[in-house]
Amino acid sequence: MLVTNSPFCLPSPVAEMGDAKAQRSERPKAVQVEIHSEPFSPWQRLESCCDRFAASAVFIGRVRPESAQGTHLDALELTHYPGMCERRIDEDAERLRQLHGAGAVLVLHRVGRLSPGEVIVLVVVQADRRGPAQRCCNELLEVLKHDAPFWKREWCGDQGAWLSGNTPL
Amino acid sequence: MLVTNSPFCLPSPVAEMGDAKAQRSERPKAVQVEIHSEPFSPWQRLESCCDRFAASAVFIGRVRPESAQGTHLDALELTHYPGMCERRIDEDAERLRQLHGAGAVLVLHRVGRLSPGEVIVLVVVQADRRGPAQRCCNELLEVLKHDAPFWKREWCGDQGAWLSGNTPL
Amino acid sequence: MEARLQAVMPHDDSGSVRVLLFAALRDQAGWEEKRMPLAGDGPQTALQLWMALELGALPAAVRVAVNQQLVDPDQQLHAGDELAFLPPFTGG
Amino acid sequence: MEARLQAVMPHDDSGSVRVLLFAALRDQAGWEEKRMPLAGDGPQTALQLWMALELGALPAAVRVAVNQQLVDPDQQLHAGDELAFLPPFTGG
Repeated sequence: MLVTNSPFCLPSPVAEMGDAKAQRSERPKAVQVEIHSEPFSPWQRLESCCDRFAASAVFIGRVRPESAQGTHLDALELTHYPGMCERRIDEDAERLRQLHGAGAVLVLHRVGRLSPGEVIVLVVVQADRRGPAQRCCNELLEVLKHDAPFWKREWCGDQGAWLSGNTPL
Repeated sequence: MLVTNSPFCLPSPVAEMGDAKAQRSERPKAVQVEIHSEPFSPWQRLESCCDRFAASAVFIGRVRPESAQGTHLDALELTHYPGMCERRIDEDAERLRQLHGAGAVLVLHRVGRLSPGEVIVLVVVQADRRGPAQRCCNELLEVLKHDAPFWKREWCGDQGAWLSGNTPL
Repeated sequence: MEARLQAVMPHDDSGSVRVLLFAALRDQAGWEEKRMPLAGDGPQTALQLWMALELGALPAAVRVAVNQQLVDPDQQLHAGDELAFLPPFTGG
Repeated sequence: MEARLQAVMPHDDSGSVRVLLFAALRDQAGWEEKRMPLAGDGPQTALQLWMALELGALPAAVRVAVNQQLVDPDQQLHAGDELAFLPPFTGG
């Protein structure tokens, strides 16, 4: 899902007054999920829309230079279940956002063939306090690891091997 | 302390081979602490030196639009104890880096007069896995809140009030 | 009316399900998508349909989704369902 | 040699400490830095020096640093020390 209108740049609820609370349920969801098949710059993406809340917790995951077995890695291939993947992340992100009282969530995840060092995942959670931002960001990353239908295959030369599990915390 | 040569961009220990381990104790510390009296762009700062480790946990704190009492805020003044402040952060960051097995730590903290929305603090922790990066980043932020000699004063018009404590987690 | 239209459509799915495989399962089977008929004689579960694919026993770690929702392998299928077999997720 | 040089320097600190105040303490006292002599008759602690500043009782929340290290208020002072009184930190 590539959300074209961005609800990520909502003004801080703290900065609003009066009847804003009553209208909140009518607003667009403050969750934005994007699956990218091409490289993206996490910093440029962040610069444009991460400045309205007092606290921002960010996680960036990159391709390791070696395989799970410790050997040289040429590339990491990422595939997903289109539709189900985006919807699961979206639902889980909104659930965690409400659970932790966070303000806005952005998730960018790569698919396709990635080289070592390339960004796989970017998670940004904005909130009015650091605790909700950090906790929501950490838990959302676990959701991406364990509950979203993505699969990684490590390539060395013409040998590809699907990973059977995630790296431990 | 403005560290001019950047040990933050060290290559990942994982990506190195052989005798690199033996040399590690002779290298510059992988901790960088900067106190800035002028605004900085966290994203531009990050773009240039945050791409060698698989996991990066980032926290950005900004000035709230209102005071601790919920009233309008014109500006936030930050002062510090020069020398002691930098050294305490540096020592705590290195201690936490080693404790969690993180790779590199960057701390940027503002002093001076800040407007609502301006960045107060940027913490970046890079590691080979997400857990160490996240835990070290979270704990380092608590250190900055509770153990580093910074003081905040809230300004509304010509009325200034020193804060007596931190926002809760 | 709807039933009559379906009856004359070339790709009638009134008695079949769409089956999707991912990652290692896809390589193992040599295909990623297949339309499978539902058995005419009574209810059929996701697990029963897997057995009809003749890919061996369903690995314990493989999860089942029907219409993009995770379900128990004993979930009963209906005509037109999208059935997916999902190896352990390794994203993030 | 060193002692002789110090003896003729205009800002001799051989018998004094440098005292720093921060934040609200600074506003309250109306100064941020002061050189205070050490009493000639025996050891003097940080707390004793605070009392000599005549700023009232040392607030319980105020921490004491000597030479930029946090110490107990009963820490004994030495000539040339940098003594700082620190209100609760509110950074980050």
